[in-house]
Amino acid sequence: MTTYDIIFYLFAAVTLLSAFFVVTNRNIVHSAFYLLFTFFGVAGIYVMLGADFVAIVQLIVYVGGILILLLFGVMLTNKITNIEIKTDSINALPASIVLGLFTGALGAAVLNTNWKVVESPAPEATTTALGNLLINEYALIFELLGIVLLIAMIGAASMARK
Amino acid sequence: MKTAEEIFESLKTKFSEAVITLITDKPVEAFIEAAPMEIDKVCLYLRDEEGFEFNSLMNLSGVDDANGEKVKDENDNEIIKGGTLSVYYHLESTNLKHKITLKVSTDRENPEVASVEEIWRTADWHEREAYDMFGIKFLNHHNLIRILMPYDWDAGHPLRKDYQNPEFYKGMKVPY
Amino acid sequence: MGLLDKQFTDENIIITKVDDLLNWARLSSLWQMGFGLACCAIEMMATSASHYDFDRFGVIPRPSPRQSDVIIISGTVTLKMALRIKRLYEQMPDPKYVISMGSCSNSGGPYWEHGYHVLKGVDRVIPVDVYVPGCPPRPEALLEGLLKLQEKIRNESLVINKKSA
Amino acid sequence: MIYDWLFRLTGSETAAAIIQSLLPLFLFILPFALFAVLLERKVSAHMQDRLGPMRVGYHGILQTVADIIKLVQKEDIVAKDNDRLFFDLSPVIVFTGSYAAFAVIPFSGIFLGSNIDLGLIYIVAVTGLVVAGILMGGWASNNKYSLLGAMRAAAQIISYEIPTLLIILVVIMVSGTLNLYTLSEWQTSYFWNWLILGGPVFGIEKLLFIPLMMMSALIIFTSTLAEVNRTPFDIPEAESELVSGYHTEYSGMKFAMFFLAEYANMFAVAAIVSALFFGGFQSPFGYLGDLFNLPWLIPIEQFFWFTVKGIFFVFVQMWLRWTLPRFRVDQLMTFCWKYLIPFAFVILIIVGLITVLV
Amino acid sequence: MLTEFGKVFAFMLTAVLFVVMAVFASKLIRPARPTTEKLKTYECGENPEGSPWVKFNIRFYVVALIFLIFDVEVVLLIPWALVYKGSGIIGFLVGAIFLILLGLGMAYEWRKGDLEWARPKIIPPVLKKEEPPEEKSQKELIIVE
Amino acid sequence: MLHVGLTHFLVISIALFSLGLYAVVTRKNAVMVLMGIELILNSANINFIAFSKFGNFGLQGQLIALFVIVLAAAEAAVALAIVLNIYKTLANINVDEIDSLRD
Amino acid sequence: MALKTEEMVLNMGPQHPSTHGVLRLELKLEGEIINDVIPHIGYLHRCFEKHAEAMTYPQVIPYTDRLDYLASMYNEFGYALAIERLMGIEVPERVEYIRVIMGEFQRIASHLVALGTYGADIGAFTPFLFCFRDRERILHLFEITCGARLLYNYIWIGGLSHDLHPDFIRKSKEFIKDFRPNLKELNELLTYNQIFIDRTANVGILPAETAINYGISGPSLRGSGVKWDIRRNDPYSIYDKFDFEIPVGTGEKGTAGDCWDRYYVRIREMEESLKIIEQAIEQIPQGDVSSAIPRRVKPPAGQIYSRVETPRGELGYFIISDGSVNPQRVKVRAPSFVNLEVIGELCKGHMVADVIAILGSIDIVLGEIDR
Amino acid sequence: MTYFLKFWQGLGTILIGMKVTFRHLFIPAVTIQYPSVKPELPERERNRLYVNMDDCIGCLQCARACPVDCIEIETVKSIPGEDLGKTSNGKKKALWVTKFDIDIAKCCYCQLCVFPCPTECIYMTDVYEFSEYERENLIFDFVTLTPDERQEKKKNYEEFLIKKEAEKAEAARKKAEEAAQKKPENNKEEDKLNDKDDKPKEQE
Ligand code: SF4
Ligand code: SF4
Ligand code: SF4
Repeated sequence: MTTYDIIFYLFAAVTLLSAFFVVTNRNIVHSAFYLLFTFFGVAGIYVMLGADFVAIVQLIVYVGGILILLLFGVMLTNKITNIEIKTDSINALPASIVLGLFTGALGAAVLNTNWKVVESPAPEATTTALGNLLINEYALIFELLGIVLLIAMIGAASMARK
Repeated sequence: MKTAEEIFESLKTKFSEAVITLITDKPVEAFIEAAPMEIDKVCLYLRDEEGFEFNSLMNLSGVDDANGEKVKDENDNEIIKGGTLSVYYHLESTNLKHKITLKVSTDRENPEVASVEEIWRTADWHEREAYDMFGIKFLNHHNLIRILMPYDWDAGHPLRKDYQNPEFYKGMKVPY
Repeated sequence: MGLLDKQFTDENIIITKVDDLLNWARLSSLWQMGFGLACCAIEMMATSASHYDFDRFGVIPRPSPRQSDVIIISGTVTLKMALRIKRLYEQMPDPKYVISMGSCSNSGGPYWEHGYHVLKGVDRVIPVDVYVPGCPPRPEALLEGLLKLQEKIRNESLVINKKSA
Repeated sequence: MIYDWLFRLTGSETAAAIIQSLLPLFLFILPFALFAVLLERKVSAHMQDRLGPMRVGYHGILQTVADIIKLVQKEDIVAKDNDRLFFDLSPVIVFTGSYAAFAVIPFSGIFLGSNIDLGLIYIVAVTGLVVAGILMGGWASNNKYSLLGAMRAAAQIISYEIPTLLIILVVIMVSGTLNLYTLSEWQTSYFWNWLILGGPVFGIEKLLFIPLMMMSALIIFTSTLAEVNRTPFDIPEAESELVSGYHTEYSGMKFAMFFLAEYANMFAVAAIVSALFFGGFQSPFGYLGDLFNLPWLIPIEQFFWFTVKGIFFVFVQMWLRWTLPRFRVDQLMTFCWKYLIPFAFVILIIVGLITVLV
Repeated sequence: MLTEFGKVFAFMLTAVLFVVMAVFASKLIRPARPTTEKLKTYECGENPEGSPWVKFNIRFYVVALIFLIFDVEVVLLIPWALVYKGSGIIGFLVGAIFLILLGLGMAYEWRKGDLEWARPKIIPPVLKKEEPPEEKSQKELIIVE
Repeated sequence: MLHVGLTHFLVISIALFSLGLYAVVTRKNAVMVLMGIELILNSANINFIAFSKFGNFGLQGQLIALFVIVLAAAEAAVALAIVLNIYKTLANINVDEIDSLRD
Repeated sequence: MALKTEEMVLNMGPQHPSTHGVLRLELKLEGEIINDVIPHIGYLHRCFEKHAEAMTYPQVIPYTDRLDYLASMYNEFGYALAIERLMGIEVPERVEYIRVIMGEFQRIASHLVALGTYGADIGAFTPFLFCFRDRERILHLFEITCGARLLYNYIWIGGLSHDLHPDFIRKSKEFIKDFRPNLKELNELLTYNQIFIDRTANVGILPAETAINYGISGPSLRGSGVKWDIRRNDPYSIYDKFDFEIPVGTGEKGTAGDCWDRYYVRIREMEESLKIIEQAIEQIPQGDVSSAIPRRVKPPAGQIYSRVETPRGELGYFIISDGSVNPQRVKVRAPSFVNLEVIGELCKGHMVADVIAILGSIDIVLGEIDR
Repeated sequence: MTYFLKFWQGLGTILIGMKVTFRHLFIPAVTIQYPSVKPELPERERNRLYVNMDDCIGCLQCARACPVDCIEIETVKSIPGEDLGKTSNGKKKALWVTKFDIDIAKCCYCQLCVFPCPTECIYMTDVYEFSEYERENLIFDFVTLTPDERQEKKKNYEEFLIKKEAEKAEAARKKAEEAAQKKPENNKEEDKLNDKDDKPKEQE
């Protein structure tokens, strides 16, 4: 086991454990806080996969943005005044059985497939390369994303304003 | 500018002598004594009538006249029976620059006075204070609760002359 | 169980040294709870102001009791306020100290006789370490009280029955 | 690089990394925080015609040491209604977030923790951790002031992240790099090459850049100031309203951690400003080491200059703090959204045009 | 050889360890003397009333929302900013259009007042002429609990 | 099997996915459902990037992950706005109780 | 944007850095918007009126000091004046002059505290300390005269406890010379600071009509543009001999009657006070300060309401004498008590931070509110 | 346009403010470094009270003037034959002061007790440094007599009284009825006396 592996297992553990808490914790604020660790762990995994830019974007957008938004959302929509903010689970048992089976199947598939692994050498400057891709090949999508975001902003804001 | 006598003269036309009397025998200031239940009408008139325009209530104070008879109660504390509590109103007109003092006296056992809180908003706290300190009940006051003493103070109204301080308050010894 | 909860029965050089260090730190950094009651509070503010400068002694006002070490009862404690003071005092983390500033909080001061609503001395609700007399005490007097408190802290010890130094 | 040297010394990369990561903490942040707290008290005192700490050590130099030792002794209160786990976690996360920023700050040519390519936005990314930590602390405290303070702090920090990001974008456009070290190197020695004076470009472009860059520097200084909650943007902990904001309930060592994080943060943002616009570790007048041909002197000089610049900006932060009143929360937001962001936006577009057209 | 990110990670670990160690060290020294009052939530010396967690200003949410979108857009622009010079005017235009969309959104929010932190128009307290007390049929003691 | 390779990342991705799905399926609170969706998106991203590294796709995987993140942000914003709206009108965000949207 | 209203009750005080003492404000909040403010007072109720009934007339003076402890001189002044009117005592010229000088110095000192703490409330700490630095010099003047820094027991019925200190005139001239530039500096540092203006202008607007109905007085009333000052409108002592302006709020930076106006009226009042002091120092006659002090104060039975303009507004003493050595009733109409009443009205619709700005601009002293 | 104007105004006023504070950085501090530098207090300074017991004639004027009632004095008449000496301004002392406690923790430093003193023996000093750890230590006892002496004086006077009583007893018994009638009149006269003059009143 190299250091790389150890760190990988660390991140994997952080991610999965916290994700587990997110899903199972009955207090929604706790869930949201655990989500922080999940996102952080996922960012770590990205880094291990050589996607440093994406990792940082993950931190900025998920931890610094979506998480905060979720927290604000939770704080706006839940009354802690009368009841503990607990969120109920429905059909927990059947869901877990079905999902367990599903996961097992997927896992088996993944493990048994002989993936053709061509380890591409980690590019030195992902950001530049991404930029080039963005400008040249995906320029249209880039603009489309701009429009989507514009619509999302206008839509969400006006909805929240109502 | 109007003196107390002039004001009294013009008031007399509106209110009967039963409601108001002019008292001049005390030194320094003459004042008008009114009936406790009519004081709000008198005040409203004084505020709104042209020529008076008493738009400001400088001061409102409760007074224990201490003119009842002193008796001993069962615990040998001196208490006052009978007599009156009074409320003084000091009015002023900032436009016409004249002042007047009104007084009402009310029964000590069941002191009730009409509230002027709606006429001058400043009277709100003054009246609450008078209630707190003397137990004078101002009728029609919207929020007559204690103001200076703790809300749960149950040992009476401290500025009455026969007030007895309790020994303990919430476990704290009160006297020195 | 922290070190400060322990009591040693015999003195030795390490404990004395640790004692000295801890005491030194405590006495040099007395954060005061920013809290004034009456006229004395004005003199307390004057003490923090430029002429007397509480900061020289490491005293800075903290708004929250959770971060303060010393509460200066500066003024008249009324019955209505007493329970709040007790609560605030309790909410401070140990080790904590109390300076009673001025006649009023020492004993009810000028209000001790007829004050039906005045607590006759703050020591009836919380333990006082130093009494600073005055009405109001001069800023210097408060500083002197603080020095007295520092002296007291300097003599604190983890050792029970420390031999007098 | 220090790392290589350490690597050679210890022979293990992990050990080297650990030691290296400890270096800024013990060599710099702790002494700096101690120094900065004292500086703050001294600066404020002298601005107010006072003296500040005088009695602990010579002119009070040991004051902060005493403060820390005292905080160690203080009881740690976790109130009944507090959410124990997150209450304890919050200082860890906040401190980690602030401290992690130091990983990429180039103290000098050889003394930098990690030379990642994305240094510039990495710093922005870790502030996200701080926000989450603050919200966590505020929520776990179960206290109205704390929660309100935390909400305000979060809203404020994220809002002011936008102008910061926009100005960083400007810097990227001008310099073409995201790497803080490269950026500092790029603004080579001598102050006219600093970005605030247009950077190491020449001709009409430089002239056009100068006012824009000055504006940019102003904007990023202001918005980073807001991100570390300093006056006039200190409403989250405005003591005249919210007692002391999100750390109202914290006592003892955990409070000390918030405290430390705050001062570490102050230096971090000062470092960012100086690295972006004021040449980072570059000396303004060339190096003595070059002059006398003593190569080993250069890193030391660089460290010196970096520290000087950092401390200067920290001083400016303090200076502002003891001069200005604070904003109200709506004004703060207005200031960000209606002044800083549009300004930064316009600058961004103009800079883009200039770089393409000129 | 550790990667650069490895070093960053080492930094974070150090920070965590430092805090944990510091708090632990203080645990060795500090006293623990809890009392009921001490464990109460602080609220200026009053007994805290109600839970702290009540409705917050919706503004917090709207700000976070606008921030999120902006954040994402700016982040997307970063790779572009690095390379646009290489592609000349076209490269710039790609980003510029994106930027202008961003600006449009911003202008819209501004117009709609979403950038305003809610601060209702303040009406100074003006006296309303109240009913003369004669109108009130009888005087009574209003008892407030 | 200890040496970390593609499968490891895929397993993590699957685990995350299932957890996310579990949250979506079982939790009543709409915000919770959103969190589940975020988990699922994250797991997808891990897949993209893993394949970008281990497959021969160059950087496109990363780019797509980037797009996903952007869309996730947009989605979160809009979805939370909707949740908030529903909450405002119904004072309730339990997904299975919100059926009055029909009328 | 109306989510379902759910009020949050936030206590501000009694221990709070900016309630100027032990006031407790119960804020009813919706988000950060104030729905209602309920002041709870009485945390400093020291039973002054009961004490006054138990004391002889001169013994009341130390207690009047402790009402408005930031302006003790003026409280004594008012009380002495009331008793003198009740007893018909004429006081010597010199006493009147000294009283006016002391009173105006006290006004400056009190305003300095008000302005300084106001700055601190808004978040600027340095002006606070500058103000206290200047105030310290006034306190020194008081101290050399009567030996006390805060609570003086200096103005007695019919006279003064001490004559002026020989150095007094020189030192006060020095002070006035130094103080003018300092005042300018304060203006530069705080008054015209844009952030400060933004925080205070158009906040807490108090229209004149409402102010009068609420009985507001002093700088808070003048901030609303009402030219009402008892020193002018109902002159007492020798105020009619001096030439001074009555500054009123004009709405220079916002609307008349806002916090900034109330603040600025105080700044300008300090200048006017300096003017009065300068004139008084010029004209002060020689004489004895204790000749009119009665050996035994026993006013005739009767009642009087006498008022003076303290730094906070109209301080009235309503004294009923039953002819004995103890007053039968002393009621104090404390300006802060009345001024504070309006805070609930003023704060409606503002934000939490504005409450502090408004409260500070009213400038209350709990000692006289609770008495 | 106000948009930009406000921005510039803000910037300008901030700079002006910064100039002011920067200037103050170099103005020497006004701080008095208290424990090492003790300011000279003006001569009228009002701090801790001091009583010069050699001059005190036990007339109680100070205790009566005090609004706070924090002076407690007990006096014992001297028995004939004892010489208590004279005060510095020539008054003859006739009373032993066996208790002269000032509770400095209650005193409000108003100086009202100082003026009526006929021998000017109670006055305020400039001592302000007397904080205490214990509240009891703030009650100052000024009597110069030792506790034993005080007891002795009291006893002496009591014995003297008893002797006198015994002597008077018979005479009193004879005039019992008369005395009962006279008493109120006496009191009234005494009151009048007090009104007119501040003559020291004897203490039983
Ligand atoms: S001791 Fe004196 S100065 Fe202090 S609060 Fe009491 S009365 Fe005021
Ligand atoms: S100074 Fe005042 S309070 Fe003190 S003993 Fe003398 S008269 Fe009494
Ligand atoms: S007034 Fe003077 S002489 Fe008389 S008892 Fe007091 S101190 Fe003694």
